Amino acid sequence: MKNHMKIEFLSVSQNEALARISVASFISQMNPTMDELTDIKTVVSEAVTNAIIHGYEDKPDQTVLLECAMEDEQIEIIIKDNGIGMADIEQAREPLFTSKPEWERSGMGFTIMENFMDKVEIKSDEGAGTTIRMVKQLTSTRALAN
Amino acid sequence: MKNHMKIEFLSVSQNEALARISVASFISQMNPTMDELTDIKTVVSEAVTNAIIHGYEDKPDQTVLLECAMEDEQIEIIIKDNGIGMADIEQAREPLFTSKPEWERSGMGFTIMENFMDKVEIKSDEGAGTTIRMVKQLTSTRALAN
Amino acid sequence: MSLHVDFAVKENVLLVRLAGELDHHEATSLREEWQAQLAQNNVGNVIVNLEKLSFMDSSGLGVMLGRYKEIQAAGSEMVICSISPEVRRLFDLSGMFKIVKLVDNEDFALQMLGVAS
Amino acid sequence: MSLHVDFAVKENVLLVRLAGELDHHEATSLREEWQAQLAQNNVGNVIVNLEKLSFMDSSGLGVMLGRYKEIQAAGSEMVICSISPEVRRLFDLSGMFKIVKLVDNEDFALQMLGVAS
Ligand SMILES: Nc1ncnc2c1ncn2[C@@H]1O[C@H](COP(=O)(O)OP(=O)(O)O)[C@@H](O)[C@H]1O
Ligand SMILES: Nc1ncnc2c1ncn2[C@@H]1O[C@H](COP(=O)(O)OP(=O)(O)O)[C@@H](O)[C@H]1O
Repeated sequence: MKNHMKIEFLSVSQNEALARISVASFISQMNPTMDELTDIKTVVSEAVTNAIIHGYEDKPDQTVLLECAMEDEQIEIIIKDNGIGMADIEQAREPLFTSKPEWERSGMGFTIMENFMDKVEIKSDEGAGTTIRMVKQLTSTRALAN
Repeated sequence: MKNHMKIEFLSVSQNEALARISVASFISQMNPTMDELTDIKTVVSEAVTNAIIHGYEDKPDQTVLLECAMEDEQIEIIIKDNGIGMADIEQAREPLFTSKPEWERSGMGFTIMENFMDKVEIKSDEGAGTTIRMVKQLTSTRALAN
Repeated sequence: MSLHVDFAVKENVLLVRLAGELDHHEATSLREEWQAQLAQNNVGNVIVNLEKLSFMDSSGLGVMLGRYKEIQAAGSEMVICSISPEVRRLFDLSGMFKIVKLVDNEDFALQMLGVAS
Repeated sequence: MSLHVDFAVKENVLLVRLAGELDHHEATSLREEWQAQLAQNNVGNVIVNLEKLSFMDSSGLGVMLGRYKEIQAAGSEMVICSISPEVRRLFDLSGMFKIVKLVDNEDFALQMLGVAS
Protein backbone atom coordinates (compact mmCIF):
# COMPACT_ATOMS: atom_id res chain seq x y z
CA MET A 1 0.00 0.00 0.00
CA LYS A 2 0.93 3.63 -0.47
CA ASN A 3 0.37 6.28 2.16
CA HIS A 4 1.92 9.44 3.51
CA MET A 5 1.58 11.94 6.30
CA LYS A 6 3.21 15.10 7.52
CA ILE A 7 3.36 16.54 11.04
CA GLU A 8 4.48 19.96 12.17
CA PHE A 9 5.01 20.60 15.84
CA LEU A 10 6.61 23.07 18.22
CA SER A 11 10.27 22.58 19.13
CA VAL A 12 9.60 21.45 22.71
CA SER A 13 10.90 18.21 24.15
CA GLN A 14 7.39 17.05 25.08
CA ASN A 15 6.78 16.52 21.36
CA GLU A 16 9.54 13.92 20.99
CA ALA A 17 7.10 11.28 22.22
CA LEU A 18 4.36 12.62 19.93
CA ALA A 19 6.69 12.28 16.94
CA ARG A 20 7.70 8.68 17.53
CA ILE A 21 4.23 7.53 18.57
CA SER A 22 2.66 9.08 15.45
CA VAL A 23 5.24 7.46 13.19
CA ALA A 24 4.83 4.11 14.98
CA SER A 25 1.08 4.28 14.51
CA PHE A 26 1.51 5.14 10.83
CA ILE A 27 4.05 2.34 10.25
CA SER A 28 1.82 -0.20 12.02
CA GLN A 29 -0.29 -0.24 8.86
CA MET A 30 2.59 -2.14 7.19
CA ASN A 31 2.72 -4.92 9.78
CA PRO A 32 6.34 -4.34 10.79
CA THR A 33 8.11 -6.70 13.19
CA MET A 34 8.51 -5.45 16.76
CA ASP A 35 12.22 -4.90 16.08
CA GLU A 36 11.51 -2.79 13.01
CA LEU A 37 9.00 -0.73 14.98
CA THR A 38 11.51 -0.14 17.78
CA ASP A 39 14.24 0.82 15.29
CA ILE A 40 12.00 3.38 13.64
CA LYS A 41 10.77 4.87 16.92
CA THR A 42 14.38 5.20 18.00
CA VAL A 43 15.65 6.98 14.88
CA VAL A 44 12.67 9.37 14.91
CA SER A 45 13.43 10.16 18.52
CA GLU A 46 17.11 10.81 17.64
CA ALA A 47 16.45 13.11 14.71
CA VAL A 48 13.64 15.06 16.39
CA THR A 49 15.71 15.53 19.55
CA ASN A 50 18.59 16.82 17.42
CA ALA A 51 16.31 19.29 15.62
CA ILE A 52 15.08 20.63 18.98
CA ILE A 53 18.32 20.82 20.93
CA HIS A 54 20.98 21.31 18.25
CA GLY A 55 19.05 22.86 15.34
CA TYR A 56 16.94 25.20 17.47
CA GLU A 57 19.25 25.27 20.50
CA ASP A 58 16.28 24.61 22.81
CA LYS A 59 14.27 27.63 21.59
CA PRO A 60 10.70 26.45 22.24
CA ASP A 61 8.80 28.51 19.64
CA GLN A 62 10.20 26.98 16.44
CA THR A 63 8.67 24.34 14.18
CA VAL A 64 9.92 20.83 13.44
CA LEU A 65 8.61 19.11 10.31
CA LEU A 66 8.25 15.35 10.08
CA GLU A 67 7.21 13.57 6.90
CA CYS A 68 6.57 9.90 6.51
CA ALA A 69 5.80 7.94 3.37
CA MET A 70 5.29 4.25 2.74
CA GLU A 71 5.27 2.42 -0.55
CA ASP A 72 5.26 -1.35 -0.82
CA GLU A 73 7.57 -2.43 2.01
CA GLN A 74 9.64 0.74 1.99
CA ILE A 75 9.38 3.49 4.54
CA GLU A 76 10.82 6.97 4.10
CA ILE A 77 11.12 9.46 6.95
CA ILE A 78 12.14 13.11 6.63
CA ILE A 79 12.84 15.34 9.63
CA LYS A 80 13.50 18.99 8.96
CA ASP A 81 14.38 22.04 11.03
CA ASN A 82 15.15 25.61 10.03
CA GLY A 83 17.74 25.99 12.73
CA ILE A 84 21.45 26.73 12.87
CA GLY A 85 22.58 23.92 10.56
CA MET A 86 25.94 22.16 10.64
CA ALA A 87 29.35 23.28 9.40
CA ASP A 88 30.86 19.80 9.23
CA ILE A 89 28.52 16.92 8.45
CA GLU A 90 31.31 14.30 8.34
CA GLN A 91 32.36 15.18 11.87
CA ALA A 92 28.73 15.12 13.07
CA ARG A 93 28.34 11.55 11.75
CA GLU A 94 31.31 10.25 13.74
CA PRO A 95 30.41 7.90 16.61
CA LEU A 96 30.65 9.64 19.98
CA PHE A 97 31.10 13.11 18.43
CA THR A 98 28.93 15.72 20.11
CA SER A 99 29.10 19.49 20.16
CA LYS A 100 27.25 19.50 23.50
CA PRO A 101 29.09 17.26 25.99
CA GLU A 102 27.99 19.66 28.77
CA TRP A 103 24.37 18.54 28.12
CA GLU A 104 25.32 14.89 28.60
CA ARG A 105 24.86 14.09 24.91
CA SER A 106 26.35 10.73 24.02
CA GLY A 107 27.19 11.58 20.41
CA MET A 108 25.51 8.35 19.31
CA GLY A 109 22.48 9.81 17.48
CA PHE A 110 23.75 9.56 13.90
CA THR A 111 25.46 6.23 14.59
CA ILE A 112 22.12 4.82 15.74
CA MET A 113 20.30 6.25 12.70
CA GLU A 114 22.86 4.73 10.36
CA ASN A 115 22.75 1.36 12.09
CA PHE A 116 18.97 1.11 12.29
CA MET A 117 18.06 2.42 8.83
CA ASP A 118 19.17 1.34 5.32
CA LYS A 119 19.96 4.86 4.20
CA VAL A 120 20.57 8.17 6.03
CA GLU A 121 21.02 11.39 4.05
CA ILE A 122 21.92 14.65 5.78
CA LYS A 123 21.47 18.00 4.11
CA SER A 124 22.47 20.98 6.16
CA ASP A 125 23.22 24.65 5.57
CA GLU A 126 24.76 26.76 8.28
CA GLY A 127 22.21 29.30 9.43
CA ALA A 128 19.43 27.76 7.34
CA GLY A 129 18.71 24.38 8.87
CA THR A 130 19.01 20.63 8.55
CA THR A 131 17.05 17.94 6.76
CA ILE A 132 17.53 14.25 7.57
CA ARG A 133 16.10 11.70 5.13
CA MET A 134 16.04 8.08 6.17
CA VAL A 135 14.87 5.01 4.28
CA LYS A 136 14.23 1.47 5.47
CA GLN A 137 12.98 -1.61 3.67
CA LEU A 138 10.78 -3.72 5.90
CA THR A 139 11.12 -7.51 5.82
CA SER A 140 8.76 -8.34 2.98
CA THR A 141 8.18 -11.94 4.06
CA ARG A 142 6.22 -10.77 7.04
CA ALA A 143 4.36 -8.06 5.15
CA LEU A 144 3.32 -10.61 2.53
CA ALA A 145 2.11 -13.04 5.15
CA ASN A 146 -0.56 -10.61 6.26
CA MET B 1 1.60 24.85 29.11
CA LYS B 2 1.14 25.92 25.50
CA ASN B 3 1.75 23.66 22.54
CA HIS B 4 0.42 22.96 19.09
CA MET B 5 0.76 20.55 16.22
CA LYS B 6 -0.61 19.97 12.75
CA ILE B 7 -0.93 16.74 10.80
CA GLU B 8 -1.78 16.26 7.15
CA PHE B 9 -2.57 12.78 5.88
CA LEU B 10 -4.12 10.98 2.95
CA SER B 11 -7.88 10.41 2.95
CA VAL B 12 -7.68 6.67 3.56
CA SER B 13 -9.46 4.92 6.41
CA GLN B 14 -6.18 3.45 7.73
CA ASN B 15 -5.30 6.97 8.88
CA GLU B 16 -8.27 7.26 11.25
CA ALA B 17 -6.26 5.38 13.87
CA LEU B 18 -3.18 7.54 13.18
CA ALA B 19 -5.25 10.68 13.75
CA ARG B 20 -6.70 9.68 17.10
CA ILE B 21 -3.48 8.12 18.40
CA SER B 22 -1.47 11.23 17.51
CA VAL B 23 -3.99 13.50 19.22
CA ALA B 24 -4.12 11.21 22.26
CA SER B 25 -0.34 11.29 22.53
CA PHE B 26 -0.33 15.08 22.22
CA ILE B 27 -3.09 15.52 24.82
CA SER B 28 -1.33 13.19 27.25
CA GLN B 29 1.04 16.05 27.98
CA MET B 30 -1.85 17.73 29.84
CA ASN B 31 -2.51 14.79 32.15
CA PRO B 32 -6.12 14.27 31.10
CA THR B 33 -8.36 11.77 32.86
CA MET B 34 -8.96 8.47 31.06
CA ASP B 35 -12.50 9.63 30.26
CA GLU B 36 -11.27 12.87 28.73
CA LEU B 37 -8.74 10.97 26.64
CA THR B 38 -11.43 8.58 25.39
CA ASP B 39 -13.80 11.46 24.58
CA ILE B 40 -11.15 13.20 22.53
CA LYS B 41 -10.07 10.07 20.66
CA THR B 42 -13.72 9.45 19.84
CA VAL B 43 -14.48 12.91 18.45
CA VAL B 44 -11.29 12.91 16.37
CA SER B 45 -12.29 9.56 14.96
CA GLU B 46 -15.77 10.91 14.12
CA ALA B 47 -14.61 14.07 12.38
CA VAL B 48 -11.76 12.39 10.45
CA THR B 49 -14.07 9.58 9.31
CA ASN B 50 -16.57 12.18 8.11
CA ALA B 51 -13.89 14.04 6.16
CA ILE B 52 -12.84 10.81 4.43
CA ILE B 53 -16.22 9.28 3.64
CA HIS B 54 -18.54 12.28 3.35
CA GLY B 55 -16.19 15.14 2.44
CA TYR B 56 -14.05 13.16 0.00
CA GLU B 57 -16.62 10.45 -0.76
CA ASP B 58 -13.97 7.76 -0.19
CA LYS B 59 -11.54 9.16 -2.77
CA PRO B 60 -8.17 7.98 -1.38
CA ASP B 61 -5.84 10.64 -2.83
CA GLN B 62 -7.09 13.69 -0.95
CA THR B 63 -5.65 15.38 2.14
CA VAL B 64 -7.18 15.73 5.59
CA LEU B 65 -5.78 18.40 7.89
CA LEU B 66 -5.82 18.05 11.66
CA GLU B 67 -4.67 20.81 14.01
CA CYS B 68 -4.40 20.58 17.73
CA ALA B 69 -3.57 23.30 20.24
CA MET B 70 -3.40 23.32 23.99
CA GLU B 71 -3.28 26.29 26.31
CA ASP B 72 -3.67 26.00 30.06
CA GLU B 73 -6.31 23.33 30.47
CA GLN B 74 -8.02 24.02 27.16
CA ILE B 75 -7.69 21.89 24.09
CA GLU B 76 -8.70 22.98 20.60
CA ILE B 77 -9.00 20.57 17.67
CA ILE B 78 -9.59 21.54 14.04
CA ILE B 79 -10.32 19.00 11.31
CA LYS B 80 -10.52 20.25 7.76
CA ASP B 81 -11.25 18.76 4.36
CA ASN B 82 -11.54 20.35 0.93
CA GLY B 83 -14.31 18.00 -0.09
CA ILE B 84 -17.94 18.39 -1.19
CA GLY B 85 -19.13 20.38 1.83
CA MET B 86 -22.65 20.40 3.25
CA ALA B 87 -25.78 22.15 2.02
CA ASP B 88 -27.65 21.99 5.33
CA ILE B 89 -25.56 22.09 8.51
CA GLU B 90 -28.60 22.13 10.83
CA GLN B 91 -29.88 18.89 9.32
CA ALA B 92 -26.40 17.30 9.53
CA ARG B 93 -26.27 18.04 13.28
CA GLU B 94 -29.53 16.23 13.99
CA PRO B 95 -29.13 12.97 15.93
CA LEU B 96 -29.51 9.92 13.66
CA PHE B 97 -29.45 11.99 10.46
CA THR B 98 -27.18 10.50 7.82
CA SER B 99 -26.95 11.03 4.09
CA LYS B 100 -25.43 7.54 3.72
CA PRO B 101 -27.72 4.97 5.39
CA GLU B 102 -26.66 2.45 2.70
CA TRP B 103 -23.15 2.55 4.22
CA GLU B 104 -24.51 1.66 7.66
CA ARG B 105 -23.77 5.10 9.04
CA SER B 106 -25.52 5.65 12.36
CA GLY B 107 -25.95 9.39 12.01
CA MET B 108 -24.50 9.84 15.51
CA GLY B 109 -21.20 11.51 14.64
CA PHE B 110 -22.14 15.13 15.32
CA THR B 111 -24.25 14.16 18.34
CA ILE B 112 -21.20 12.46 19.86
CA MET B 113 -18.97 15.45 19.09
CA GLU B 114 -21.45 17.81 20.73
CA ASN B 115 -21.86 15.61 23.77
CA PHE B 116 -18.16 14.97 24.33
CA MET B 117 -16.81 18.47 23.66
CA ASP B 118 -17.68 21.86 25.15
CA LYS B 119 -17.98 23.59 21.80
CA VAL B 120 -18.40 22.32 18.21
CA GLU B 121 -18.32 24.78 15.31
CA ILE B 122 -19.01 23.65 11.76
CA LYS B 123 -18.04 25.73 8.76
CA SER B 124 -18.92 24.27 5.41
CA ASP B 125 -19.21 25.46 1.82
CA GLU B 126 -20.77 23.29 -0.82
CA GLY B 127 -18.07 22.24 -3.25
CA ALA B 128 -15.29 23.77 -1.14
CA GLY B 129 -15.08 21.69 2.01
CA THR B 130 -15.75 21.49 5.71
CA THR B 131 -13.93 22.65 8.83
CA ILE B 132 -14.87 21.37 12.27
CA ARG B 133 -13.52 23.24 15.29
CA MET B 134 -13.94 21.68 18.71
CA VAL B 135 -12.94 22.95 22.13
CA LYS B 136 -12.80 21.20 25.47
CA GLN B 137 -11.75 22.39 28.89
CA LEU B 138 -10.00 19.66 30.84
CA THR B 139 -10.72 19.24 34.55
CA SER B 140 -8.22 21.64 36.04
CA THR B 141 -8.12 19.98 39.44
CA ARG B 142 -6.34 16.99 37.99
CA ALA B 143 -4.04 19.06 35.82
CA LEU B 144 -3.04 21.15 38.83
CA ALA B 145 -2.35 18.08 40.95
CA ASN B 146 0.43 17.05 38.59
CA MET C 1 -3.92 -1.36 17.88
CA SER C 2 -6.36 -2.76 15.36
CA LEU C 3 -9.50 -4.89 15.75
CA HIS C 4 -9.34 -8.60 16.52
CA VAL C 5 -12.47 -10.60 15.86
CA ASP C 6 -13.09 -14.08 17.16
CA PHE C 7 -16.13 -16.04 15.98
CA ALA C 8 -17.37 -19.16 17.76
CA VAL C 9 -20.53 -21.25 17.47
CA LYS C 10 -22.35 -22.72 20.48
CA GLU C 11 -25.45 -24.74 19.55
CA ASN C 12 -27.48 -22.34 17.41
CA VAL C 13 -25.74 -19.20 18.67
CA LEU C 14 -22.97 -17.25 16.93
CA LEU C 15 -20.55 -15.71 19.42
CA VAL C 16 -18.78 -12.57 18.15
CA ARG C 17 -15.94 -11.51 20.44
CA LEU C 18 -14.32 -8.17 19.68
CA ALA C 19 -10.96 -6.97 20.99
CA GLY C 20 -9.06 -3.76 20.25
CA GLU C 21 -10.39 -0.71 18.42
CA LEU C 22 -13.53 -0.60 16.28
CA ASP C 23 -13.64 2.40 13.95
CA HIS C 24 -14.87 3.01 10.39
CA HIS C 25 -11.78 1.36 8.90
CA GLU C 26 -12.35 -1.82 10.90
CA ALA C 27 -16.17 -1.69 10.64
CA THR C 28 -16.11 -2.46 6.91
CA SER C 29 -14.25 -5.77 7.22
CA LEU C 30 -16.07 -6.68 10.44
CA ARG C 31 -19.40 -6.41 8.62
CA GLU C 32 -18.22 -8.64 5.77
CA GLU C 33 -16.78 -11.33 8.06
CA TRP C 34 -19.82 -11.24 10.31
CA GLN C 35 -22.25 -11.61 7.42
CA ALA C 36 -20.17 -14.48 6.02
CA GLN C 37 -20.26 -16.24 9.41
CA LEU C 38 -24.01 -15.84 9.63
CA ALA C 39 -24.42 -17.26 6.13
CA GLN C 40 -22.06 -20.20 6.44
CA ASN C 41 -22.98 -21.43 9.91
CA ASN C 42 -26.45 -22.71 10.66
CA VAL C 43 -27.01 -20.20 13.45
CA GLY C 44 -29.79 -17.85 14.37
CA ASN C 45 -29.14 -15.92 17.54
CA VAL C 46 -26.04 -13.81 18.09
CA ILE C 47 -24.08 -12.81 21.19
CA VAL C 48 -21.68 -9.89 20.83
CA ASN C 49 -19.02 -9.83 23.56
CA LEU C 50 -17.38 -6.41 23.90
CA GLU C 51 -15.29 -7.18 27.00
CA LYS C 52 -11.94 -6.55 25.30
CA LEU C 53 -13.07 -3.69 23.06
CA SER C 54 -10.96 -0.71 24.11
CA PHE C 55 -12.32 1.83 21.63
CA MET C 56 -15.47 2.29 19.57
CA ASP C 57 -17.00 5.20 17.69
CA SER C 58 -20.26 5.77 15.80
CA SER C 59 -19.10 3.57 12.92
CA GLY C 60 -19.20 0.73 15.44
CA LEU C 61 -22.76 1.68 16.37
CA GLY C 62 -23.61 1.51 12.66
CA VAL C 63 -22.27 -2.01 12.19
CA MET C 64 -24.03 -3.23 15.37
CA LEU C 65 -27.32 -1.68 14.32
CA GLY C 66 -26.93 -3.10 10.79
CA ARG C 67 -26.47 -6.65 12.10
CA TYR C 68 -29.25 -6.19 14.64
CA LYS C 69 -31.68 -5.33 11.88
CA GLU C 70 -30.67 -8.33 9.73
CA ILE C 71 -30.84 -10.76 12.66
CA GLN C 72 -34.18 -9.32 13.76
CA ALA C 73 -35.55 -9.57 10.21
CA ALA C 74 -34.55 -13.27 10.18
CA GLY C 75 -36.63 -13.78 13.35
CA SER C 76 -33.62 -14.21 15.65
CA GLU C 77 -32.18 -12.37 18.62
CA MET C 78 -29.00 -10.37 19.24
CA VAL C 79 -27.64 -9.86 22.76
CA ILE C 80 -24.67 -7.68 23.66
CA CYS C 81 -22.59 -8.46 26.75
CA SER C 82 -19.62 -7.26 28.82
CA ILE C 83 -19.76 -3.67 27.67
CA SER C 84 -17.39 -1.08 29.18
CA PRO C 85 -18.73 2.20 30.62
CA GLU C 86 -17.18 4.19 27.73
CA VAL C 87 -18.77 2.10 24.99
CA ARG C 88 -21.99 2.06 26.99
CA ARG C 89 -22.16 5.87 26.77
CA LEU C 90 -22.26 5.66 22.98
CA PHE C 91 -25.08 3.12 23.06
CA ASP C 92 -26.97 5.28 25.53
CA LEU C 93 -26.57 8.42 23.40
CA SER C 94 -27.92 6.63 20.34
CA GLY C 95 -30.84 5.07 22.19
CA MET C 96 -29.73 1.63 20.99
CA PHE C 97 -30.44 0.01 24.34
CA LYS C 98 -34.08 0.60 23.84
CA ILE C 99 -33.91 -2.07 21.14
CA VAL C 100 -30.82 -4.27 21.71
CA LYS C 101 -30.56 -6.41 24.86
CA LEU C 102 -27.58 -5.90 27.14
CA VAL C 103 -26.36 -8.34 29.76
CA ASP C 104 -23.37 -8.46 32.10
CA ASN C 105 -21.44 -11.41 30.71
CA GLU C 106 -21.37 -14.20 28.15
CA ASP C 107 -22.81 -16.81 30.53
CA PHE C 108 -25.91 -14.72 31.18
CA ALA C 109 -26.25 -14.09 27.46
CA LEU C 110 -26.08 -17.82 26.71
CA GLN C 111 -28.66 -18.56 29.43
CA MET C 112 -30.92 -15.88 28.04
CA LEU C 113 -30.82 -17.54 24.63
CA GLY C 114 -31.48 -20.96 26.18
CA VAL C 115 -27.98 -22.40 25.74
CA ALA C 116 -26.45 -24.36 28.63
CA SER C 117 -23.00 -22.91 29.23
CA MET D 1 3.71 6.58 28.02
CA SER D 2 6.19 8.60 30.02
CA LEU D 3 9.01 7.58 32.35
CA HIS D 4 8.39 6.30 35.86
CA VAL D 5 11.33 6.34 38.23
CA ASP D 6 11.45 4.47 41.49
CA PHE D 7 14.35 5.02 43.91
CA ALA D 8 15.09 2.67 46.82
CA VAL D 9 18.01 2.33 49.22
CA LYS D 10 19.39 -1.04 50.37
CA GLU D 11 22.31 -0.72 52.81
CA ASN D 12 24.78 1.50 50.97
CA VAL D 13 23.26 0.90 47.51
CA LEU D 14 20.89 3.18 45.60
CA LEU D 15 18.45 1.22 43.45
CA VAL D 16 17.15 3.10 40.43
CA ARG D 17 14.25 1.31 38.75
CA LEU D 18 13.09 2.73 35.42
CA ALA D 19 9.78 1.96 33.71
CA GLY D 20 8.32 3.37 30.49
CA GLU D 21 10.11 5.47 27.91
CA LEU D 22 13.42 7.26 28.43
CA ASP D 23 14.07 9.96 25.83
CA HIS D 24 15.69 13.42 25.91
CA HIS D 25 12.59 14.98 27.49
CA GLU D 26 12.63 12.49 30.36
CA ALA D 27 16.43 12.37 30.63
CA THR D 28 16.62 15.91 31.95
CA SER D 29 14.39 15.33 34.98
CA LEU D 30 15.82 11.85 35.54
CA ARG D 31 19.30 13.31 35.88
CA GLU D 32 18.13 15.91 38.40
CA GLU D 33 16.23 13.43 40.55
CA TRP D 34 19.04 10.91 40.41
CA GLN D 35 21.65 13.46 41.44
CA ALA D 36 19.42 14.62 44.30
CA GLN D 37 19.01 11.03 45.50
CA LEU D 38 22.76 10.47 45.44
CA ALA D 39 23.31 13.67 47.41
CA GLN D 40 20.61 13.18 50.03
CA ASN D 41 21.12 9.49 50.78
CA ASN D 42 24.34 8.22 52.25
CA VAL D 43 24.92 5.78 49.42
CA GLY D 44 27.84 4.90 47.23
CA ASN D 45 27.11 2.13 44.77
CA VAL D 46 24.20 2.23 42.33
CA ILE D 47 22.10 -0.47 40.66
CA VAL D 48 20.07 0.56 37.63
CA ASN D 49 17.21 -1.83 36.89
CA LEU D 50 15.92 -1.50 33.31
CA GLU D 51 13.49 -4.42 33.38
CA LYS D 52 10.39 -2.31 32.72
CA LEU D 53 12.01 0.19 30.37
CA SER D 54 10.16 -0.18 27.06
CA PHE D 55 12.01 2.48 25.08
CA MET D 56 15.35 4.24 25.24
CA ASP D 57 17.37 6.33 22.81
CA SER D 58 20.83 7.92 22.85
CA SER D 59 19.71 10.57 25.36
CA GLY D 60 19.26 7.67 27.78
CA LEU D 61 22.80 6.52 27.05
CA GLY D 62 23.96 10.05 27.87
CA VAL D 63 22.29 10.14 31.27
CA MET D 64 23.63 6.65 32.16
CA LEU D 65 27.14 7.56 31.11
CA GLY D 66 26.93 10.86 33.00
CA ARG D 67 25.96 9.09 36.25
CA TYR D 68 28.54 6.38 35.67
CA LYS D 69 31.29 8.97 35.48
CA GLU D 70 30.13 10.75 38.66
CA ILE D 71 29.80 7.51 40.61
CA GLN D 72 33.16 6.29 39.34
CA ALA D 73 34.80 9.60 40.29
CA ALA D 74 33.42 9.19 43.82
CA GLY D 75 35.13 5.77 44.03
CA SER D 76 31.89 3.78 43.83
CA GLU D 77 30.41 1.27 41.42
CA MET D 78 27.43 1.28 39.05
CA VAL D 79 25.81 -1.96 37.85
CA ILE D 80 23.02 -2.22 35.28
CA CYS D 81 20.61 -5.16 35.38
CA SER D 82 17.61 -6.72 33.59
CA ILE D 83 18.23 -5.06 30.27
CA SER D 84 16.03 -5.93 27.25
CA PRO D 85 17.58 -7.00 23.92
CA GLU D 86 16.52 -3.70 22.27
CA VAL D 87 18.12 -1.49 24.90
CA ARG D 88 21.12 -3.82 24.94
CA ARG D 89 21.72 -3.06 21.23
CA LEU D 90 22.15 0.64 22.05
CA PHE D 91 24.65 -0.10 24.79
CA ASP D 92 26.55 -2.42 22.45
CA LEU D 93 26.68 0.18 19.67
CA SER D 94 28.10 2.78 22.03
CA GLY D 95 30.65 0.41 23.57
CA MET D 96 29.28 1.23 27.02
CA PHE D 97 29.51 -2.37 28.16
CA LYS D 98 33.23 -2.18 28.01
CA ILE D 99 33.02 0.12 31.04
CA VAL D 100 29.69 -0.46 32.83
CA LYS D 101 28.91 -3.84 34.42
CA LEU D 102 25.81 -5.69 33.26
CA VAL D 103 24.09 -8.49 35.14
CA ASP D 104 20.90 -10.50 34.62
CA ASN D 105 18.81 -9.37 37.55
CA GLU D 106 18.65 -7.24 40.69
CA ASP D 107 19.58 -10.11 43.03
CA PHE D 108 22.80 -10.78 41.17
CA ALA D 109 23.56 -7.07 41.15
CA LEU D 110 23.04 -6.86 44.92
CA GLN D 111 25.28 -9.89 45.47
CA MET D 112 27.93 -8.38 43.26
CA LEU D 113 27.93 -5.24 45.42
CA GLY D 114 28.10 -7.33 48.60
CA VAL D 115 24.51 -6.72 49.78
CA ALA D 116 22.51 -9.71 51.07
CA SER D 117 19.17 -9.73 49.27
N1 LIG E 1 19.46 19.16 13.45
C1 LIG E 1 20.73 19.55 13.75
N2 LIG E 1 21.10 20.84 13.64
C2 LIG E 1 22.35 21.24 13.94
N3 LIG E 1 23.33 20.40 14.35
C3 LIG E 1 23.03 19.09 14.48
C4 LIG E 1 21.74 18.60 14.18
N4 LIG E 1 21.74 17.26 14.38
C5 LIG E 1 22.98 16.94 14.79
N5 LIG E 1 23.77 18.03 14.85
C6 LIG E 1 25.21 18.07 15.23
O1 LIG E 1 25.75 16.77 15.09
C7 LIG E 1 26.30 16.34 16.34
C8 LIG E 1 26.17 14.84 16.47
O2 LIG E 1 24.81 14.45 16.58
P1 LIG E 1 24.41 13.08 17.25
O3 LIG E 1 25.23 11.98 16.65
O4 LIG E 1 22.94 12.93 17.20
O5 LIG E 1 24.91 13.22 18.77
P2 LIG E 1 24.37 14.13 19.99
O6 LIG E 1 22.96 14.57 19.72
O7 LIG E 1 24.45 13.23 21.15
O8 LIG E 1 25.30 15.29 20.08
C9 LIG E 1 25.57 17.14 17.40
O9 LIG E 1 26.29 17.24 18.58
C10 LIG E 1 25.40 18.48 16.68
O10 LIG E 1 26.57 19.25 16.76
N1 LIG F 1 -16.82 16.52 6.35
C1 LIG F 1 -18.05 16.42 5.80
N2 LIG F 1 -18.27 16.75 4.51
C2 LIG F 1 -19.50 16.65 3.95
N3 LIG F 1 -20.58 16.22 4.62
C3 LIG F 1 -20.45 15.88 5.92
C4 LIG F 1 -19.18 15.96 6.57
N4 LIG F 1 -19.36 15.56 7.86
C5 LIG F 1 -20.65 15.26 7.99
N5 LIG F 1 -21.33 15.44 6.84
C6 LIG F 1 -22.78 15.23 6.62
O1 LIG F 1 -23.43 15.23 7.87
C7 LIG F 1 -24.16 14.01 8.05
C8 LIG F 1 -24.21 13.64 9.52
O2 LIG F 1 -22.91 13.34 10.00
P1 LIG F 1 -22.75 12.42 11.29
O3 LIG F 1 -23.60 12.95 12.37
O4 LIG F 1 -21.31 12.29 11.57
O5 LIG F 1 -23.36 11.01 10.85
P2 LIG F 1 -22.84 9.89 9.83
O6 LIG F 1 -21.38 10.07 9.58
O7 LIG F 1 -23.13 8.63 10.53
O8 LIG F 1 -23.64 10.06 8.57
C9 LIG F 1 -23.44 13.02 7.16
O9 LIG F 1 -24.28 11.92 6.81
C10 LIG F 1 -23.06 13.88 5.97
O10 LIG F 1 -24.15 14.05 5.08
